[in-house]
Amino acid sequence: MSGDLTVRGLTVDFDGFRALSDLDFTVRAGELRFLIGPNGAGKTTLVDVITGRTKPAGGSVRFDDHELVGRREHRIVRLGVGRTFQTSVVFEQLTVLENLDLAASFRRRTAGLLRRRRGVAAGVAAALETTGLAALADRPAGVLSHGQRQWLEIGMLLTQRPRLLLLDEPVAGMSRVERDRTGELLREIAREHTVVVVEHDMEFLRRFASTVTVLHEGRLLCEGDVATVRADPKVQEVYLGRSGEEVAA
Amino acid sequence: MAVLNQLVIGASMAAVLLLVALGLTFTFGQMGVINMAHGEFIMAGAYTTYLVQPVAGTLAVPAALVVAFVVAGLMGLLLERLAIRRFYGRPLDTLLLTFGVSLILQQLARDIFGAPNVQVTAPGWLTGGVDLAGVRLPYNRIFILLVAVGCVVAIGLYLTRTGHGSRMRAVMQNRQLAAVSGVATGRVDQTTFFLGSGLAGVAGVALTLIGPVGPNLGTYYIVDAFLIVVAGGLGQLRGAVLAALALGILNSYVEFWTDASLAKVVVFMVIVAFLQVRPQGLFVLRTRALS
Amino acid sequence: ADDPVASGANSNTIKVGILHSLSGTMAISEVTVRDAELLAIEEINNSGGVLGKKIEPVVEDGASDWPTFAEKAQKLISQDKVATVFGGWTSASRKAMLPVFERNKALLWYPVQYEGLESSPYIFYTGATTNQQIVPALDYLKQQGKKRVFLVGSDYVFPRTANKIIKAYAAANGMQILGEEYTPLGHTEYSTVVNKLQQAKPDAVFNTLNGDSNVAFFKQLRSAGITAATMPTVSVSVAEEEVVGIGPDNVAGHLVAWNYYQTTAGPANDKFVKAFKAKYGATKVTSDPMEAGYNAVYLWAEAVKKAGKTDVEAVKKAAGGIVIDAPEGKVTVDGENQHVYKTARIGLIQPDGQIKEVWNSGQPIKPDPYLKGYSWATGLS
Amino acid sequence: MLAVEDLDVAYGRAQVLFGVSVRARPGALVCVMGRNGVGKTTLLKAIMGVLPARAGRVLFDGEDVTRLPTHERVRRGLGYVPQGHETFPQLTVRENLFVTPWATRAAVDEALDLFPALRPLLRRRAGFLSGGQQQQLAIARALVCRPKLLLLDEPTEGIQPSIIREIEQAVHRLHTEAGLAILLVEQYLDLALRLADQYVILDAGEVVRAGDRDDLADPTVHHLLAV
Amino acid sequence: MRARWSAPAAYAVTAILLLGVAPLVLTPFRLDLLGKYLCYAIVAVGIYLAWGGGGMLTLGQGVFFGLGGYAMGMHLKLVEAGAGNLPDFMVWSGVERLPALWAPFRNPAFALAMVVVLPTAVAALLGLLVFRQRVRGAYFAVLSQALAAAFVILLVGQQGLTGGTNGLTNVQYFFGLDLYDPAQKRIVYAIVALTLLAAIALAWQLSRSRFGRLLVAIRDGEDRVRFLGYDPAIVKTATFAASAALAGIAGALFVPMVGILSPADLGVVPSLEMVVAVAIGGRFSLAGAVGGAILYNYASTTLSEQFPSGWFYLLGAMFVAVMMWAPRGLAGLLADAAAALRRRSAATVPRAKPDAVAVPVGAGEGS
Ligand SMILES: Nc1ncnc2c1ncn2[C@@H]1O[C@H](COP(=O)(O)OP(=O)(O)OP(=O)(O)O)[C@@H](O)[C@H]1O
Ligand SMILES: Nc1ncnc2c1ncn2[C@@H]1O[C@H](COP(=O)(O)OP(=O)(O)OP(=O)(O)O)[C@@H](O)[C@H]1O
Ligand SMILES: NC(N)=O
Ligand SMILES: [Mg+2]
Ligand SMILES: [Mg+2]
Repeated sequence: MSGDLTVRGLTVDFDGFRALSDLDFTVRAGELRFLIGPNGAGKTTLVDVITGRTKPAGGSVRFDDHELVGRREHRIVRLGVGRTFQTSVVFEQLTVLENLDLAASFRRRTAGLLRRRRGVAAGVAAALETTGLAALADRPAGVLSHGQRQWLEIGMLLTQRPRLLLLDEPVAGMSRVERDRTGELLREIAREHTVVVVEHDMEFLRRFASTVTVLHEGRLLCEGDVATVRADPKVQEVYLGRSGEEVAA
Repeated sequence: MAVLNQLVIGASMAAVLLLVALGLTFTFGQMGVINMAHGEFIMAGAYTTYLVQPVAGTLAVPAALVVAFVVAGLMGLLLERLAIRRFYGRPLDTLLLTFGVSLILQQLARDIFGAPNVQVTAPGWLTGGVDLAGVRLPYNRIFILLVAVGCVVAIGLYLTRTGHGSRMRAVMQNRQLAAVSGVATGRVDQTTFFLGSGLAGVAGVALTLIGPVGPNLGTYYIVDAFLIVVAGGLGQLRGAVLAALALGILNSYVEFWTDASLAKVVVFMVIVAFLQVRPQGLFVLRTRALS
Repeated sequence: ADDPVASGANSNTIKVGILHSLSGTMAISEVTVRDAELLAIEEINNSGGVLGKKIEPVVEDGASDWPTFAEKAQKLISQDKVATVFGGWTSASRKAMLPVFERNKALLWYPVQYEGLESSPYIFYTGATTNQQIVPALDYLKQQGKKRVFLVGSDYVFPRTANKIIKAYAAANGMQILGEEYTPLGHTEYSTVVNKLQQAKPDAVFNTLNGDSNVAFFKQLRSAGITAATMPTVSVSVAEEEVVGIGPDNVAGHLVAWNYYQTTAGPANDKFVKAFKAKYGATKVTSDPMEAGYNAVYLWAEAVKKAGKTDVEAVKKAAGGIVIDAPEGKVTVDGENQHVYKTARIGLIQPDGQIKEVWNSGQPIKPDPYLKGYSWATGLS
Repeated sequence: MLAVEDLDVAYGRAQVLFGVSVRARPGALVCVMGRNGVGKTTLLKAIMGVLPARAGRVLFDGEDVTRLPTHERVRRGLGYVPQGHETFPQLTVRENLFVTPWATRAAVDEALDLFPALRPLLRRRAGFLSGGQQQQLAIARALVCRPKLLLLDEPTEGIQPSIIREIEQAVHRLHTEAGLAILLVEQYLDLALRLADQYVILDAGEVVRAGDRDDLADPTVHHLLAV
Repeated sequence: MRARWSAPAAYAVTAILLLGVAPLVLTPFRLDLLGKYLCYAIVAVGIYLAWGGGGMLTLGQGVFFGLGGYAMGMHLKLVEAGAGNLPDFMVWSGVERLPALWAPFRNPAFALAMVVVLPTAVAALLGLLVFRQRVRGAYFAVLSQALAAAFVILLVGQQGLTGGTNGLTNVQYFFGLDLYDPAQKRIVYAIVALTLLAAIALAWQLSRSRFGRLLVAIRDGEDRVRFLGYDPAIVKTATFAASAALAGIAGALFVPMVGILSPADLGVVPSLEMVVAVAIGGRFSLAGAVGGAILYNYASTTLSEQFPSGWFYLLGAMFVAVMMWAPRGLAGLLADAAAALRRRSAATVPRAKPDAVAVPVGAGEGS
């Protein structure tokens, strides 16, 4: 029960195109790790492999001493690995509350599933609170705006109490204030969970990240604290643009 | 020898299957409309041949190919305008809607042409056949094969080589985005449906050479037609061709060794088994997006 | 519980049910039988009706669905309180209706040739049973020296039973059955069957295909280069109606076995054909099942007249021995098994779509649904 | 150039925009701002005719386009990049760019010059691209229509910083050099500040503030954008 | 308050109508017909679960209906034939020894078990094969339709075993009840009605449970559900199997109710009709599905009686009209009307900001 995420020699091929090549990547239990890299670097692909969506051509992914490669998606979730998606997907026909409740209920036994929901579970209520969606609890999720969906998705993830969270661009499309709120939330979560965040927002990174891993063309470009990474000329070259500082300012 | 014959027979069965399914690569494959009235458009093509016959004489069949394409196409166009256009993105609803349309069209044919089959005879130049190493390949089968190949080539070019073809696919994948890209989505829908339905009409003409021309004609082919499209992979022309070929040959051999009833059952089971290996049909269009 | 006479007695019409498939696969065949039955009713009404009352047809659609036949039969009996029902085509529809008529002690007139082995007290069978159609056809083949026969049929009870009888006959008569192929109803792809025929090279094909399949079968037979000269077929479900659909070019020269053709000579038939064309159009043809349906109405009317009432038991009793001058010739009801005496006829399909009689049994054959009079048939049931 | 007058928009029974008026002068860059869910996207969709206006008018180049179908508006020069990197997933990148009926090789080339990263991907299916690549494609696709007014809904979402810079420069160039009018929804305030001539702030479906860029420094504006 | 009681009240009224009123006011012939409609209503409950709930458009319910029906029919035919005798159709099909497949069906417990087990097992097998491979939507619809086609061909082709096209006809006794006696037949009707009521209650509970929500979620976004830790294949298979079981039970009851079971009722078109009936009533509403099945079958009986040769026009026009103007079925239409009424009475409330919420298309009254 180490709680570490260990990726070794991971290679992903798409019809001859190599999205990840021989990637090694480790996240220790309890860490809050940021994952950045140019568009197409393979960040989402990495998350996809960890969560069972994409089958790698080779390599291994271990979490908590379980090999994840070859397991089906829901099994991996049951091992305590949760994720959000770059384009948020919520169940449009269910209400916000039902979305959260469903996410929270996956460990219930069949009998529990066959019963009606009575009241609101504590975890669900908390998630409604945290995400600021309490007022919208009984609306179908289909009516949410882009940003609201993002929140709901994070909320759903929280109710699942995963030990490892993988967030793919959680603050994209959020206003600055909301980014800050999300950041605070992340910090809090990271106290008890292992979190990997894929993000492009350097400002956000600067404020909330400690360790950052940079991917480029399916390989590890560099790893370190925010300052180190930002100062790295290779990172500036491929990712930030020569005057990266300016953008993030 | 007889066993070898079956290969040729399988291929010619495949041509028929392909022809009845081709229109569906548009209406079902591209537009996502489960058009149960497709069979009745085939029927309309067959009746067109019947009507053209006294006028066009020995050239009835080629003339009918053109007329039937237009007639069935227009029927499709009308259906699209009056009803289908409200149903894009809801394939299962179109199924029920068009089932109703198919009942109406069948009854209409019964009332217009009478319940019994009508007579369409192949012109002289389509009777007879060539002998290939002891196998006789009837001219009308060759003709059907040629029509099928011609349609496949034309569709293939249309889909991949014309702007209209890719716009049609664009509309199906993201209607709204197509509209904001300047595509007149309604117009594209109409054209697509016209083409798909028109192809059903063409199939109907071909079928008059080998089968009955009556109000029930469409019902005999509709299930097979959809199966071909599914086995081939939705909207995949190559897939439909290969699936038709595979199922035609499989069917011909199973029927040869057992009987026609069992052949149909076996073909179904093979398709289910096949979908274990290739769940989305022979040729898959995947994307990374979540459904 | 329901007395069919009750309603008829105090009104001035007699209701009868007409129950055929007007929709679905079987409509192709059954609609024309309905037309013939309606013609007979019209003729009888024009000449004064029965018992001084007009016959009022109540038409229902069996929709090519057997349980629907049962349901509509029940409806005709208990809601409409009809005096009798004329209806059905497929054996399946008859089997579905049979218990309804027996349970309600009501009467059905069934107009189509069928596989025999049945004799319900509440059904009159005006089409041929096997010894009036299939057996004579086999006799004819044997007489022509066709010893090696291939069986092709639709996959349902009539062809399967017919073929069982044919095989028994063949075994006893030195004929050889080279093969037996069944295809689903509505099947339209016959290349494989044709290939098998080409391999087997029989002297003749005995064809029990039904409906649309015949069109496909004959078109594909012809385009494979098989003609009546090289491999004649004898069909028992191909009548004038079907010949039109197949296209006479494709079947000319092949044989059929029936009890009636549009060309059958005689004043009764001239009148029937003329009346039918006058009512339904000059291009319409008449056929055996139509004629059997037409006869059924007349036979029932005669029985009612004889009984003096429409009561089922009385009509049943009166029907035995009734003779009419039908288009096919003299037709007599066998009071015992409620079938009719019919003349068997082998016909040759002409290029104009008509069928020319090439042989007949000389006189009406006594119906023998269980083939009790044929020693070779003892094992059949 | 563009005048939105008293626009009401609803999703079925739920009204989302209430009497919204927005104007953009030719060549102006108007930034639409507001918290999540206030109706920014809804506004753009209504301008494009993707959503029907329940009341009010949309004028473009002096013409009332409120009743025109979407593609006609595009033809008249309204271009639109929807939120959330939308593409035609099963078409190749090249096909995506050529969907517009009047797309020319030159227009496509120009768009690709703006996003050179797309060039090696031309034969790849759009659905397989990374999020950022899809977003770049989405912008390129809109430019191929040769719009006179471009509506951009959060175009920098999911884009790496260096490309964001390029987009910023591109937008700036389109705006200043080509004289393209632009309606921009953008969450990066600083970026908006650098680009915009004018701004509109929405709250709960109503315009609560509109004005010139210089006002944006006003702390009350920040207040409106917060919480 | 009103909403809380309206469902149980409607249920009670339905029960009274079916069990109390109908047997009193209908002639035996019409009661039999109603019994038949109720059998289809049981199928409709299953379709509501699978299609309305889980988005699985199953065009092969006739298969499961048939499996249940044949299991029951075989038993009844054997009992009727009596020990040592063959069922009637075997006699005229020339079968001489009882096929091994038939023998165990002499045992009533076995036959009753098979009524449920056969359809459930076939559905579970197909479901697992198909859903695990993520075949769905139109694919699944077409496959299930092909299943119906294949099933009927198989039935028809095995005449000695199944009665072929004729099917099993002339069923006269049902566990000691004489089906020819209208009084005893009424008991069969009551059994059918009670079964339907039980099925409705079950489906009601299921659709309001978390499981029901899960189904909706799967319909909405199957892939996403995996990442919540559920296996959609299992959930869908279970639902599909449940709907098959209901169809099987309905088929089993159909046999004594109608007295005949034939492949003509199990093929592509009848299976489609089962679904169409649900669509007409409203597939997102249990009441709609059940009402639709009864209404549709009633309409086709009446239409075909009134217009024997043109009723297909009317039937076809009915499908078209419903899909065009009431895509959520009659239930949706009613719900909209009710909502409109409610709104009118509340119209005095001033502008309600983004408060009243539109339901996305297709969500409907899905409980
Ligand atoms: N199924 C696929 N087939 C082909 N190429 C693919 C497939 N999936 C991903 N790719 C390619 O793999 C590369 C990595 O994609 P990925 O989505 O992992 O990038 P990313 O780092 O998440 O980028 P972004 O920040 O833009 O989201 C991209 O070039 C993409 O086009
Ligand atoms: N399809 C819909 N049906 C009903 N209501 C909707 C629908 N789409 C959006 N809404 C509602 O309309 C309001 C405005 O949504 P819109 O998408 O325009 O917001 P936005 O300002 O673009 O937000 P974001 O910054 O999150 O993208 C939101 O409150 C949302 O809940
Ligand atoms: N009786 C017949 N032909 O089915
Ligand atoms: Mg990504
Ligand atoms: Mg938005």
